[in-house]
Amino acid sequence: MGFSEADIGAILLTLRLATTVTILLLLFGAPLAWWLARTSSRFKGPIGALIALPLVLPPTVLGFYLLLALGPNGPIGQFTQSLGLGTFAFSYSGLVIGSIFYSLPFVVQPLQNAFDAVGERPLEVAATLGAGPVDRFFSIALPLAKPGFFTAAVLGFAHTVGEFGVVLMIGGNIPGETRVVSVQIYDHVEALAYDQANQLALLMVVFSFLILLSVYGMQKKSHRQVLRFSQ
Amino acid sequence: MGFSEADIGAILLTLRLATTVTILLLLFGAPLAWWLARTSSRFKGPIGALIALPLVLPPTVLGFYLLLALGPNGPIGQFTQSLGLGTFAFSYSGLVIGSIFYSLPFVVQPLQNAFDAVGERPLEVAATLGAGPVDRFFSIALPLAKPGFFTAAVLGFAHTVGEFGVVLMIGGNIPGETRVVSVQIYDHVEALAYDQANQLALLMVVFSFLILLSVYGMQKKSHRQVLRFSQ
Amino acid sequence: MNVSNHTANQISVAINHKLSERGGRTFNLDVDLDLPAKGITAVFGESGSGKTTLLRCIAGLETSSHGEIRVRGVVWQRETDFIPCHQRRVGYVFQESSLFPHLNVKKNIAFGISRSPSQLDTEHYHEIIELMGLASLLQQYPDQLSGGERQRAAIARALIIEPDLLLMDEPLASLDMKRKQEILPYLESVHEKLDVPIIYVTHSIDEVARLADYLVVLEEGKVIANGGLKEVLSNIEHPLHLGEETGVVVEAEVRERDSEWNLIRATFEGGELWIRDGGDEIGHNIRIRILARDVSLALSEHTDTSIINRLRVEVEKIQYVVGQSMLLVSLKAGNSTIIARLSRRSAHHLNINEGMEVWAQIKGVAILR
Amino acid sequence: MNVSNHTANQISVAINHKLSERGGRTFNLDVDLDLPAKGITAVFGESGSGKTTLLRCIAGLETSSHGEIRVRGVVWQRETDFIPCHQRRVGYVFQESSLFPHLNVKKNIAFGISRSPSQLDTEHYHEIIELMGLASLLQQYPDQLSGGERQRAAIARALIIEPDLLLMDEPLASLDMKRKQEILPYLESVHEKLDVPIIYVTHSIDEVARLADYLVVLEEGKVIANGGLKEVLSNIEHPLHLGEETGVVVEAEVRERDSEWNLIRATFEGGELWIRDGGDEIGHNIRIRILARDVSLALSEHTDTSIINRLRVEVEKIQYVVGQSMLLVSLKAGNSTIIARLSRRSAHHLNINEGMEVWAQIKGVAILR
Amino acid sequence: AVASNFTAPAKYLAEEFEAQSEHQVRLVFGSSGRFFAQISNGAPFDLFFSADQEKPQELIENGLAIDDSLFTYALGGLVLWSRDEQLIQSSPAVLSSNQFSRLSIANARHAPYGIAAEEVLSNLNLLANLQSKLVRGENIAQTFQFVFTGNAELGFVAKSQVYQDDILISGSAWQVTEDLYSPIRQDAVLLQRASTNDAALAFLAFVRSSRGRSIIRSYGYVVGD
Ligand SMILES: Nc1ncnc2c1ncn2[C@@H]1O[C@H](COP(=O)(O)OP(=O)(O)OP(=O)(O)O)[C@@H](O)[C@H]1O
Ligand SMILES: Nc1ncnc2c1ncn2[C@@H]1O[C@H](COP(=O)(O)OP(=O)(O)OP(=O)(O)O)[C@@H](O)[C@H]1O
Ligand SMILES: [Mg+2]
Ligand SMILES: [Mg+2]
Repeated sequence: MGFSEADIGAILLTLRLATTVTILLLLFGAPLAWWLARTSSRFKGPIGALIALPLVLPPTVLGFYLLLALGPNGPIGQFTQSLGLGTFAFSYSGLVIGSIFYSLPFVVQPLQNAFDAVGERPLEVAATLGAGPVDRFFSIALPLAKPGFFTAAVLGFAHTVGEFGVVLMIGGNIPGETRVVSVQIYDHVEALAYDQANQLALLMVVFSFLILLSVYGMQKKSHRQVLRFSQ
Repeated sequence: MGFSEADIGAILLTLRLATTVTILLLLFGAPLAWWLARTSSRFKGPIGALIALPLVLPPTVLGFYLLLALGPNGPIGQFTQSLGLGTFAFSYSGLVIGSIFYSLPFVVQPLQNAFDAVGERPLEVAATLGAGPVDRFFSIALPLAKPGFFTAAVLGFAHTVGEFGVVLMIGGNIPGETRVVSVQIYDHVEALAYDQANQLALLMVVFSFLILLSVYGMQKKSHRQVLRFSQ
Repeated sequence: MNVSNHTANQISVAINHKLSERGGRTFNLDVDLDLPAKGITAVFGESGSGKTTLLRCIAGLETSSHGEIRVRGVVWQRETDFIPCHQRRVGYVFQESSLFPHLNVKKNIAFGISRSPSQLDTEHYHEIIELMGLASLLQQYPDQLSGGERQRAAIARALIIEPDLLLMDEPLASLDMKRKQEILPYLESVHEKLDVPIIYVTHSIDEVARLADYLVVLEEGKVIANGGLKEVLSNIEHPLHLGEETGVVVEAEVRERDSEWNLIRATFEGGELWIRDGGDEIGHNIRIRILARDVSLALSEHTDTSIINRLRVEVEKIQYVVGQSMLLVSLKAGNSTIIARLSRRSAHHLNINEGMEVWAQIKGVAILR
Repeated sequence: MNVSNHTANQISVAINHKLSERGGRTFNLDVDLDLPAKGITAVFGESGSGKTTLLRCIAGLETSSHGEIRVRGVVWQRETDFIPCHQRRVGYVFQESSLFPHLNVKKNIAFGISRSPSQLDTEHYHEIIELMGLASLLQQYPDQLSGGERQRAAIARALIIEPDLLLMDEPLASLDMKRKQEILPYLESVHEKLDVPIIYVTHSIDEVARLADYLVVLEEGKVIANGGLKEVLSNIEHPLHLGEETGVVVEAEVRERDSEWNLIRATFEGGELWIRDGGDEIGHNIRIRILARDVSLALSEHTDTSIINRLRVEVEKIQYVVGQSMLLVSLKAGNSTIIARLSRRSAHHLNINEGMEVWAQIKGVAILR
Repeated sequence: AVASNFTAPAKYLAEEFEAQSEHQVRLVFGSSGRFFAQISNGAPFDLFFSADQEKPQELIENGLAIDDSLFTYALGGLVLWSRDEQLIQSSPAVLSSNQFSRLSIANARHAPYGIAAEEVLSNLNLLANLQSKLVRGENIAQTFQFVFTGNAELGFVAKSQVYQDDILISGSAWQVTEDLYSPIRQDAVLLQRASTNDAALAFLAFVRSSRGRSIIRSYGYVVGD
């Protein structure tokens, strides 16, 4: 199969983007999910719903409003400009921001479930052994929620790779910077270059299948019949 | 706010679609997730990965290939034609099929996690009380996995509402049949009718927020500190 | 179903089951037992000896075990035949509370009933609810109960379905003594009234003595002792480390009631004993546990002590145990054996020898019902 | 930190905590206790009496409890001050095994160590590992252990960090007798060697007698008895339903060793006793439990029986208990009280009256170390 | 099926047409590439107003459209536009200045307006220099959005998007002279399944009528013959 240079550039860019976004999402998502799993604050519901919101908005629409927000007159754009960063639309950073926003629920949901499933008892035990809240989070909640992290990472990564609407909207299709694989395939389809589209899509399918498979495999191995605490 | 007749049609169609798809997804997804959670078959990994695949494919691309498959020359199209059903592309049924395919991972993942979290013990206890495998599934696994069902239903419903690429591709944007809200908003945006787009998008945001909120609220209430079995 | 006569009154369990643990250790349960298909068989053994594993194999929860299991002539497992757990008509009380968290107590109990092929007897139901002290807890969810309350509900759930074989994995371990004392009589009456054989795992020799007809002792997955309760307990050469709990069990018949002092007189093969009146009717058989520590020996009969039971016995065998200070003496009282524990110094002082006749003094109050 | 002298040797717990359960029931723990800040305080009570809830309040796990908790003058809780659990320097052994499933035994234990402000003594570490029989299990994960093995690891984990206050919630409930017997001496030596006070919840009066210095009895969330072990146990008017376990605890001093018979002679305020030699050195204090059922009375001294301990005592009080056939007699032996249980018939037969002098016969073998 | 750049005039045409006949028109807007794929797979469309010439031609070759119905319904006008009223002085001068960081054009791979925009830039010898400042919209609508939202200071958009009745609606613009790019011909074609559909034929006729042509023209398109 012959991939054009543009195809290869798109592939590399996609991998870089998805990796960056996944890492950032896990970093931000974990504390958020933790908070959601344990709080009994009345903001829990609204904030949970807010995080889930990108799910229900069509990506292209979401992209359009993100474009407005990131633009020179939008709130985010005003802010980034005031920091001397210029505007983020049509840049890799913009793509990262958009993707984070868009994929957040895919990471927070499984993490929150995993934290829920950890239950109260292990944390109480850890407290009696001198572990403070932050310590408990890192030493108990995180490791016990590990299967949830796998799921979150897969969903986050995958969704960023497959993301399209938002990227199309705020990316501006700049080779090497914002032209990711999904956009490239779309381009091929629109240009009736079905052969090239097929090739790239096949690559994407195979690659995606393989990472999913490896993660599922790992999950299975590391998944010891998790001992649960009776309450 | 004045919604055009077309807008209202799109809204109703969207609700109908999302409801249908969510119900079907829970029906199909639950046994599938159950199987995935409990099997130690070597097909577990590949099938899990296959189900997750729609996540990583850009929706428009996915839609394109679904279109090919459902079309008169595609394998599914050939099959449905041979049954005398015609082709499903550009029809409500086609939309339902496409959405199910696309949203499947969003339902299977949380269900699988929830089933995993049920653990072995309650099922063993049920077996000693005379419950066969199917009985155990309905009387123990399902109720204990209830929080997972909430999550699955929210994600499934939401993702169907927000779905866009697939619907646009295989739905063909036919008013009253396949023109759902996301497509309608897209149309408005494309037609530079930003006002109408904003109105509809706002409605969608508010509505989505409200259902998400109510489901999150319910989840909180019904979520008794789930007693876990020690192994 | 395969029913063959010669095994119709037996539960035969010949099982080999390997558990390979990470870290290289493996545990191998390897037993070949013929147990009576009535009464209570106690399985006794240290922590980690494989008691729970044995029950799981019998229940069909360990699907990879090899061997043969027959319960009253019905094959539960043999070579490639493997009747799954839910078709085994088995009741199981787990070591830890195992109530369904999404059902309240009432529905937990109803879960078993609605799946049981036999008809529920309402009286039986209320009797058990009452006995387990669950009447006021029926609407509670498991997470609203204390550990003991949960276990009581689990016991009721397993009892109520009248299974062909009841497996109990330390069912009383999480209960306090008072509840234990309340539940034990019921387990005894299950024993008498229902024809259901029970395999009862316990750490408590007290429960063994009280309930068991048959005793199996496990060590590291192997059976190290196995037989009728009386024989196993009265064997003083036995390697059971029962310590303070060493003693025998005898069956006796109630002969006389002394209402003034609330005592009954019961006779067994070895003589007669005065026992606190527990309400048993005259002519009934009762079970009496005589702990070795409660038996003292005297060369002559003393009538001015508070010890009311004195038996003329013959010294059968002397066995040293626990350190060097104590010894066990088995005594022949008619056809029964009782065991006395005394200090070596006393034995020397009294010049106890095998074959000698002595008075065994048994504190009446020390006799368990 | 607030240290005030008059409470520096006390643990005061004045707590009111409501648990409202669904189904309308509420449980209210309402206690006001001053406990000694050394030794072992046993908390005894029926299932559901609130023992676990009390420990949780003390540990700071129930954050909505009201009241005041001071441990050796340090305020753990008072009005709006609430020191969170992880700052309380408390050790907690939970009622159910509570090992972290993602850590092997070694790392479970290390978890506490690395968070403890005090330096780990390697010898102490190895001693505990050895004693709990964990050396070969260090690499195992909790799901590879039996219930008892898990609990042993949990006990080691809590012991090893040398907390200011150790809370144990029925730590031995899931252990078999042999392991219990192995662990108990260690708990005793924790008691002696370490200055850490222990609050010990148990169902077993045996453990109470063996370990406790102070006893708290709970019923439905209220304290119904509370005091030094000896006083609480020797009060025969007490509503404790100890049944067979009724008895007293006395402190005695080892005076003489008889190596030939492996016995020691110990004296207490009420006289002297011959006891199986447990290796205690001469001059040491030991604790002896004398069960009421092991004490018989005689009007004259009999020397031809295997009962080696005989004390001249005075009948102090007679109390009817259990049904109508038995009674408890408290006996004055010097300044100590011991209790005998006998049948009413015997009492009548011997014509026992308050103030009368009799011989108390105590089976030497019945004395617990 | 109507190319999205022709959305507004198509709606207006349909309205007028419905007013004067008893036929109903259902319009579907979108990208020509997608319509091509959908028509190839059996989409129930009767007429196809493409944004280019190749796709209708290809459909005819594939036997999905009727050869003799093919005609050019509009010629798109290309405009360099900015929201900033000062930026563009009705000339391409701004393109060689440093007054902007982003220039929005349509994707030349499949959007005719993109091809035209690149032609203009290369004719002005600016293509290479401006390469790093280009952002590409997937279609002309998106290209317009980039400029409209201010994320790109200026861009080559369709005249129909910023002119109404030949008057600039807002911002500043330069109408690119026609010698700088080859004409953007937008062809329409009757699809095979509608070969006997009266309504479709009537609508086509209306579009070609003088009334139809003047409507199209009023949206900034050039209409030939
Ligand atoms: N799932 C398992 N995989 C491997 N080994 C196991 C497993 N479960 C238990 N074991 C091991 O098998 C042995 C027997 O365990 P089992 O639970 O049958 O003991 P037990 O006699 O019931 O002990 P306890 O009285 O503590 O409940 C133990 O050494 C334990 O470590
Ligand atoms: N989370 C809770 N919410 C409401 N009530 C509770 C809760 N946990 C326990 N209870 C109730 O409080 C009472 C005391 O429970 P607790 O667990 O303290 O008893 P316990 O003395 O430790 O019993 P056990 O010996 O069975 O462990 C019980 O009646 C129980 O039903
Ligand atoms: Mg066990
Ligand atoms: Mg408790």
